[in-house]
Formats: sequence, C-alpha cells, structure tokens
Amino acid sequence: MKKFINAPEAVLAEALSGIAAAHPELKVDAENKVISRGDAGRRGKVALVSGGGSGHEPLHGGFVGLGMLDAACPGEVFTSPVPGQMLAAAQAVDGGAGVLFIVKNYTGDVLNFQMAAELAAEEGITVETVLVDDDVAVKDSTWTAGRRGTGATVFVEKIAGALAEQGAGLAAVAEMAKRVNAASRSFAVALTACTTPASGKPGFDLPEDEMEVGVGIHGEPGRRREKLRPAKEIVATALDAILTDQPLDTGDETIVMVNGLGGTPLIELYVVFNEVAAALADKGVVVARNLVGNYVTSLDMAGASLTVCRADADMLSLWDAPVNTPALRWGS
Amino acid sequence: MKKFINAPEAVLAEALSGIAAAHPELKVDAENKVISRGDAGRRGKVALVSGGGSGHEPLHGGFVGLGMLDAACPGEVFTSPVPGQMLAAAQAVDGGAGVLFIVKNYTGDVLNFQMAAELAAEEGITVETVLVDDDVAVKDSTWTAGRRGTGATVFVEKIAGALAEQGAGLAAVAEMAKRVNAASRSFAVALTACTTPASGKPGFDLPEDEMEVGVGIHGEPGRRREKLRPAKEIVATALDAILTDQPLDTGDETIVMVNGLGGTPLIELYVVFNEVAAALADKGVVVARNLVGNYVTSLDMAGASLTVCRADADMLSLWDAPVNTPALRWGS
Amino acid sequence: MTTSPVPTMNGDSVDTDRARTWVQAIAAAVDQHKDHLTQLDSAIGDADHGTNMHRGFSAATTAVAAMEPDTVGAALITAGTTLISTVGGASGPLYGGAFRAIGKALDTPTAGTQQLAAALAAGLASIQKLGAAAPGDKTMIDAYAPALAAFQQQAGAGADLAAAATAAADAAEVGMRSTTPMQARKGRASYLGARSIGHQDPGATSTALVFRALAETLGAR
Amino acid sequence: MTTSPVPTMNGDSVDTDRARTWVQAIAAAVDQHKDHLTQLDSAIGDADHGTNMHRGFSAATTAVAAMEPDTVGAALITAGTTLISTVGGASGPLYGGAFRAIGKALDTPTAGTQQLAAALAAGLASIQKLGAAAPGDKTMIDAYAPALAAFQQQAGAGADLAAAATAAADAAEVGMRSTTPMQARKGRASYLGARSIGHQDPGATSTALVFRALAETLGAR
Ligand SMILES: Nc1ncnc2c1ncn2[C@@H]1O[C@H](COP(=O)(O)OP(=O)(O)O)[C@@H](O)[C@H]1O
Ligand SMILES: Nc1ncnc2c1ncn2[C@@H]1O[C@H](COP(=O)(O)OP(=O)(O)O)[C@@H](O)[C@H]1O
Ligand SMILES: [Mg+2]
Ligand SMILES: [Mg+2]
Ligand SMILES: [Mg+2]
Ligand SMILES: [Mg+2]
Repeated sequence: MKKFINAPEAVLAEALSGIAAAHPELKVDAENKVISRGDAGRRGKVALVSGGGSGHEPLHGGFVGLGMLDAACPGEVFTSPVPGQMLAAAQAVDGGAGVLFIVKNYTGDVLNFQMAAELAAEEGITVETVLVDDDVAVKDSTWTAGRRGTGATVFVEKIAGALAEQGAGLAAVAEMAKRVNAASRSFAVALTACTTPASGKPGFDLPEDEMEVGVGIHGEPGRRREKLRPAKEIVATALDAILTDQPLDTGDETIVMVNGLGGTPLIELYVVFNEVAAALADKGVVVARNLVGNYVTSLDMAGASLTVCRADADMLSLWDAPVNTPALRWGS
Repeated sequence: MKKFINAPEAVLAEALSGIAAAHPELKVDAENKVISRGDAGRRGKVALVSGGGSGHEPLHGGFVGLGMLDAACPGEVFTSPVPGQMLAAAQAVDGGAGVLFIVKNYTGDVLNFQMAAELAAEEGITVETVLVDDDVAVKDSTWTAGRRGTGATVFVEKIAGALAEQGAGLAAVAEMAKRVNAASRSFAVALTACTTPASGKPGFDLPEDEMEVGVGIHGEPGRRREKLRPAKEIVATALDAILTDQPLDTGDETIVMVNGLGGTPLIELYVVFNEVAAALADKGVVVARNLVGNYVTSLDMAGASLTVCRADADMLSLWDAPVNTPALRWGS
Repeated sequence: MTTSPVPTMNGDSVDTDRARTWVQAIAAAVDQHKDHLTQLDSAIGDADHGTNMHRGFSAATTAVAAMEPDTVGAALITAGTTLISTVGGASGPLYGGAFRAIGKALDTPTAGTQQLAAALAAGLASIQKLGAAAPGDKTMIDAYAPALAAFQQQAGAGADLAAAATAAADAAEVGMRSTTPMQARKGRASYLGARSIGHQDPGATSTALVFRALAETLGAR
Repeated sequence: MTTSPVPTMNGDSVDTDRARTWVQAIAAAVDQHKDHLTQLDSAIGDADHGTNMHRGFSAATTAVAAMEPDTVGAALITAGTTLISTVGGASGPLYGGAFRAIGKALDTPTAGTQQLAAALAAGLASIQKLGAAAPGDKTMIDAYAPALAAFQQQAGAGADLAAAATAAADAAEVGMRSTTPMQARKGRASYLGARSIGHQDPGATSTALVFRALAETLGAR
C-alpha cells in the first residue's frame, strides 16, 4: 500500500487536524470528531448535519460553511460515524430551530443516525432526517437495503443548506431536501479498485481491459464487470440507467454533476461531461447548472459518477444562492 | 490503459468542448485551442496569458477568470502549445495595455512562447514574459535547462492576476509575477507513475514499497528512488529541500500549497498539510494562507507537491483579492 | 477456531466474571481474525469489518476491565454501549444493541442455561428489530439464529451451559458457512446482487467468533 | 533503418521534388518508429516525442503535397513552419526552426552537395541558437553535429549527394547511440540528473531518422 500517511489508525485524526489548520474559519472538535461552521449555533437557523465514513473527501467536511452544512461528522474510512459524534454535532449547531440529519442510505449510517436522533430528542433537540438514495445501479426494493446514497448528497446539502440560510423552518428544509433527493439519480463506473489504509490492498482486481459498472463509493465491486469502452458508450450506459428510472422531457431543466471518484484526471471528467452534455442536448434536456470535479470520492479509485437532478425553479435559485465552504464557493 | 476517453488523439479537443459546456462564462476557441474570459480584451487592463501541456488540470484553463488569467492555451498532453495558439490568445485578450506571458520553465514552453512573443510584437502587441522556475528538486545552473516551473504557477497567476485586475501597468504586473516566483519553492514526491493517453503505459515501474523523490509534473521519474516513508518524514525531506534553498525566519509569513498530482486522495493531502503546518510552526514560520487540493496535476499520478511562498503584505493582500475562476474562487 | 481447555468450575451458571471473560475472549478472537474479517468484507463490502470489530471489542474489553459489576448483564450492557460508541458502520449498532439486550436480560448475579437462552434470544430480537433482516439474507443472523436455536434446544433438553454453548458455536459455524451460497439482501453486500453469491458473510463470521468465545468461556473443551 | 533501393537519376543535385520526398520520407520513418520514440521519451522525458514528431510530419507532408514549389527550399520552409505550428514541445521549434533555416539556404531550383552542406549547417546553427545546447548534452545535436561533419567532409572530398548523405546518416546513427552513456544537461532529461545515463536520447533518435530519410531520398543503396 502506498499512501501519504503515518499509520492507518491515525489517518482520520491527522486529517482532521490538517483540516483545522487549513480552514481556520471552521471549528474542528478533535475529541468528538466534528467539523462545524465558525458561526454554528446561530439562533433561529435550522442546522444541517451530515456525516458518513471518511475517504469521500471533500464530502462532507468540505461542504461545511455558509449556505451548506452546519456540521459534518466523519467516521473512520468507509465506516459510519457513531451516534455520540452525531449527537455532539447536533448539540454544537442547534440554534433552537432544529437539526436536519442528511443521511446517505447505508445500513450503518441509517442505524447510527437513528440512534443519534433518539439521543438528540432526549436532549430536547428537534431532529428531522432525510435519507439520500440516488444510485440507480442498485435496485430499490422493500426487501433489500435499498438504493445507496451517492452524488445527490451534494445537491441535497447545497439546496437545503441555501434554504436554511434564508431562514426557512425545519419542516420546509427537510421537505426541500427530500424533493431534491427524489429528483436526483446517479450511476458510477470504476476502472480500478481503491485501497483503504486499514486493508492495504485494492478491494478487487480488475483486468487491464475491464471496468466495473454500477459501483458504489466504498470500494465494493459493481453490479457487473464489462469490457472497457469509449467514454461515449460509458456515458450512454450511465444515462440510460438514470433516464430509465426517471425519464426526462424536452425542456426539463437539470443540475448535472460529473464526479471523479478520486483517481480520475480532471481532463477525463471534462471528456465525460462533454458526452453527457451532448447526449442530454440530443434529448432536448437543458443542463442548467453543472459541477465537474472530485466531490464525492472513493479514496484513490479511478472512476466517475454521473448525477442528474431534475431541478425546478426553486431548486435552481437555491443552487445559485451564495455558498462558502472549502469545496464549493460562489456568490457573495 | 484505462481512461475515460474516446481516442487518445481526441482528448484535448473533447475536453475543451466539455470545458466550454461546463463553463458558459468562459469563451473557448476550439480552432485555436484558447480558453479566455468572457470579458477578455477589456480596454486598459493588462492581460495575463498562460499555457502549457495538458494533463495538469485545473492548470491553466481552470484559472481563467476574474482576478487571474485572461486566457490559457492548452497544448497536447504534456506538450507545450504552439506559438500560433499563444498568438491567438494574446490577440483575443489584449486590451491595449499589453500582455504578460506566464511560462513554466521547460525548454518547449520557453521556445514556443518566445516565438509567440516575436509574432505578437509583429502584430503590435506589447508582451512581457515571466518564467516560473520553483522546483528545487532540479539544480539551477546556467549550463542546464534550469529549474522546472510547477506549483508556484498558481501563486504567480493569482497574485499577478489580482494586480492586473486592479489596473496596474504591464511592467508592474510583470515585476510582481517575478517577485512571487522568486519567493516560491516547490518539491514533489510520487508514489506511482502516470499514464499518458498516447503512450498508454505508466512512465515507469515503481515497486510497492518505493517512491520517486523530486519528481516533476510530466510523469518523468524523480531525482532518486527511495523506500516509502511515513508522511511526516516525506514532508521533512520536501521542506528541507525547500528551506535549504530559501531559508525562512521566525515570523516570516507564507502561502503554502499542498497539491495533489491527480491520484492522491484529498484525505491524504490533509494528512500531509497537517505535517507541513506542524513543521513550519516549529520553526516559527507563519502559514498565512494555504491551498490543499489538486491544482497542478500530472494526470493520474499518485503524488503530492509542496510549494512555499514567502509572502509580503502586498502579496497577501493580492492573494485575498476576489478571484472567480472554475478552480479558484473567493471574494465578491 | 480451536478450542483450548478451560476449567469448568462453574458449569451451570454464568457469573459476573464470566460475562467479562466472554467479552475478553471475543476481543482476543477478533484480534486474531481481524485480517480475515476485513478480507471477507473486502470481497463483498467495504473492507472494514475486521477493523470495526477490533476497534469495538478492544474498547469494550478496556471498559469492562474497569468495572466491578453486580450483575451478569452489567458488563454486557457496558460492552454494548461501548460498541455503539466506538464501532460505527452497520455492525456497531447491531452488535451493540444485541449486547445491551442480552445484558438487560441478565440482571442477576448469576444466570443459568434457561436464562441465558432467553437473553441470547433478546439479542437476536434486537438485531432483527434494528436491521430488519431475515434468515437467508446473508447477514450475521444466519449464524446467530441457528446458534440460538441450538442453544435453546440444548437448554430445553437440560444440557449444561458448556454443552449448550458448544452446540451453539458449532451451529453458528455451520450457519456462517451457509452464507456462502446466499445472495445478500441486506447490508452492503446486497449492492452486488448475484455477485454476492460465493462469498462468506463477514458479519456471520464474526458472530461465529462470538459464540465460539462463549463456548470457550463457559468451559467447552 | 533499412535502406530500400531508389533510382539515382539525379545524383548530384537536389530538386524541388526531392525536397518534398525528403519530408515524406521522414514522415514515413516517424510513422514507423513512433512508438519507439515515445518509449525512449518515456524513460527520460514525458512520453510524447513519437506523437509530437508524428503530428508534425503528418501535417508537414500534407502541407508540402499541396505546393508547387519554385525552389528546393520552399517545401522545407513550409515543412518547418508547419512543424512550428503543429508540434509544440521542445522539438517543434527546434526542428521547425532548423527546417526553415535549411530551406532558406536552398532558394534555388536545384542544389548541389556544397550548397546542401551549407544549408544543413544553417539548420544546426538554428538549433543551437534556440536551444543553447552543446555536443555532449544528450540532445538531437549529438546526432546532428556528427552527421553534418560527415556530410561536409564527403562534400569537401567531392563525393556525390548520395554518398555524402549516406555518410551523414551513418554518422547520425553513431551519434544517436553515443547519447546513451551521456548525462543530459538540456531538455527534460536533464531533470533526471545522473539517472538520465543509460538511455538513448529520443531527439537524437529522430534526428537519425531525418538523416537516414535524406540518404534514402538522395538515392543511397
Ligand atoms: N440489516 C442487517 N441486519 C443484520 N446484519 C447486517 C445487516 N446489514 C449488515 N449486516 C451485517 O453487518 C456486516 C458488515 O459489518 P461492517 O462491515 O462492520 O459494517 P458496514 O457494512 O457498515 O461496513 C455484514 O457482513 C452483515 O453480516
Ligand atoms: N535545448 C535543446 N537543444 C537541443 N535539443 C533539445 C533541447 N532540449 C530538448 N531537446 C531535444 O528534444 C527532445 C525532446 O523532444 P520532445 O519530447 O518532442 O519535446 P519535450 O521535451 O518538450 O516533450 C530531446 O530528446 C532532445 O533531443
Ligand atoms: Mg463500513
Ligand atoms: Mg512534451
Ligand atoms: Mg464493512
Ligand atoms: Mg517529450
């Protein structure tokens, strides 16, 4: 294993310390492992808390700041944080208007956040939870763990965060977060496996001419293995999966993210976005806003995910609202 | 070779088309391969033009916009652009106040920009050139090609760009660019080689327990190969090389960049920054500003570079000035 | 999973010391099998189950070592709470909740076979309540449910603790192996669909360690 | 680099057609050795020399094919300009400038051995002026300089074009091989310091192709 680390067990604590040093505008609680806004706990503002395993940076810590999250709880690499962390985060940021937990739909995240919500309620904090489950590679069913939460998390955090910043109440913010999730679909493809610091080996071996189709963001193999194909065809596969699940009409406006999983050069992400833009234009679908870059990564995995959100006018205007976080920043 | 591309020859054109689709605020001249600001050519404003081989994204195209570059000319992957491109860029952005070419010190870049400067002069455009040569892994000497330009390019483009935005003249902007370069030093380490689309193979083979020390950003091997060491020791090596070349005193203020070469997870870059911040704090050196992320990449290389700029008050205030580009954005 | 001879001084009741010993025995087993658990999780999950269990049971061992428990359950409740607050992931709340449930059902200074059977049943109920998985879903339940059934059957037949726990450990290992041909319907492995078939479930494997540790603690040979 | 028999109809002068043929012959050689050039550049550079040369000489071939040149040099000037505007990198301006210089020195409908020798010398001067490299720096100059010397020596001794060009091509290949033990002091390979030793310089290798193509064009057997 080749990594810029000192010891696998120390990665999270040291990275948090690095985040604290790099972003003095954030508060980093090293003991509870909570990253929060410098001005967190503002009276009357609904607070957004998210979290999940580490290894997906900039998610979630990179999205803490004005117009987005109030706090993030990073767990160990690919391991959900624990309820105590989430409770500490909720306590740090609650301004009396309640806390929204934004939870990616994985058994571990769901169970831990559920316990945290119970603990928070015992402390008198009103908590609402929204589950993000946008990955169409996984079939949705009441008999399974359901869809994974991936790229749409960024959209949910940005748009709900903007609404909270404008002073909306907890129910309205939670409702908007759910709307964004319901309007979003993702699909990912990987060319290589990633290596966690603790395991020290790539999660799977992939021949030089093959790719994993329908992967998640935790290094697990995908739904199927296929021969590597040109970017155009890979995009067609991903878009097809997305649009089969949620058809789009001519004139529909979308927010589109082409996201790198950590080991993919940006120049390739632009090649992918070029194909996505062309394919959607062909269908008359409008790409009103976009993100191209590394936003929800899977350590060093060479891979890319596509997220498409059918955005209404409210969502677009909230998207455009100011945001000031380490990884997403615009407006004033 | 595993890449999200359609064909090696098409990468640059398609990525440019993707950049155009993703960033409608920029102008992309597909024929001349020039990315410029939507408002480029503003009368009286000194225009900044940079460029170099592709594969280093977001450098340079991602730094085009308010407060930074007026235009970027991307060459083929790891290949300097040609003089015609640079001339087209200069023509597109000259507002009568002259053009500053920001050139990383590589034989190809230097020669092509030199020819472009001659062509531009023939067209009546005043051109100044600043060479960036910050990489202390390469020994400087009049008998060699001299030091490479790497991470300091971002500092030069940001700070000189801010000064130009404020209306300074060409000589002053060029002078500031040179000052920033003179105050900056970089050093990089790689854990893996990168693969160019055209060659299809990693540039070198590196055993599982070794690293290349003193690498550039073009996939070439470094000055020496060593056993992989903990992040703390790697940082000590890099800082030592930098500070030997340019000693810093207690109380000196710096801008520090921990830059990923493309395949390094962000969480590791924060671990590295944590070590850098601690080591500089030990010496009483102030990290006044910082960047942690992928800014000057080498395709999919797993590696990291450290750049330290001893910044005076002018540089810090220009650093803080508004910037609005795809890859760097702050202020209003 | 070899069995070392442990003196059977207290064959038909669990006391507070043994509860603590059980936690320590699990920690030792997890320590020994950490890489194996992570490797199993790497094939159909996210390669952290060994690290998760190790982090949790190391912390639990430390926590129970510092106690002077009055009841059999006290140490197990503490262990469960510690798992919840240190593990994360799916296994943290599931095992944490289970140990807390088992502990709550053992609020006496000693406990016999029948009481332990009921406590173990409460543990399974907690896992099922939280995780909503059924037997055959390729989870820890596929080791836990047969282990519990074997324990209950032995208890019903009047067996002593050691015999019941040994039967449970054997059944857990059979259950663990039975997960290999299953297609996962819960947890992370479910994302693989049919590709989850052919791999042994990491959680079922750690559950087998938990029951083997119980058998060892209760004096099986 | 094998030599195919070419009719020697015009043994002692270069005409406009042959100038064009030379460019085409270089393009063909580069096409054939593209991967080899890139491989050499991968070891001590940035793995683009084959692609660079290929892009440039393909474009140059197209450009000169469309011309009706009046002078020997016209096609070479066009080739040089095309290289400058399509190659990029270090080799673009260096080769581009050299071909432009060679072309400018051949502003006549035909040219003999002495005139070609002078033109080739102008090409080397352009490379040295731009790149400031000296023999022994492990660059294209280490193939070009000995090739030029051999050509000049043959020309001085009254040899015909074919013989002079063949001697130049042979000397270029010797020079090319002589770069292997050198430590690079110019270009990208210089960044490797002592580690550049033991690898053949890509630019010297392409220069050997350029001179071999000249010999073939001028009728060497
Ligand atoms: N819903 C569930 N019910 C019961 N057990 C589950 C459930 N989901 C997952 N598990 C168990 O948890 C194990 C994985 O634990 P672990 O790797 O520590 O957590 P994570 O999956 O969050 O990384 C699986 O092997 C499985 O046995
Ligand atoms: N200063 C120089 N003078 C002469 N030749 C040089 C010089 N610098 C580089 N070269 C030649 O250029 C070759 C590399 O060309 P190429 O790979 O196309 O460009 P780049 O180095 O910009 O990638 C080297 O092998 C060397 O022969
Ligand atoms: Mg996990
Ligand atoms: Mg090059
Ligand atoms: Mg796991
Ligand atoms: Mg090269």
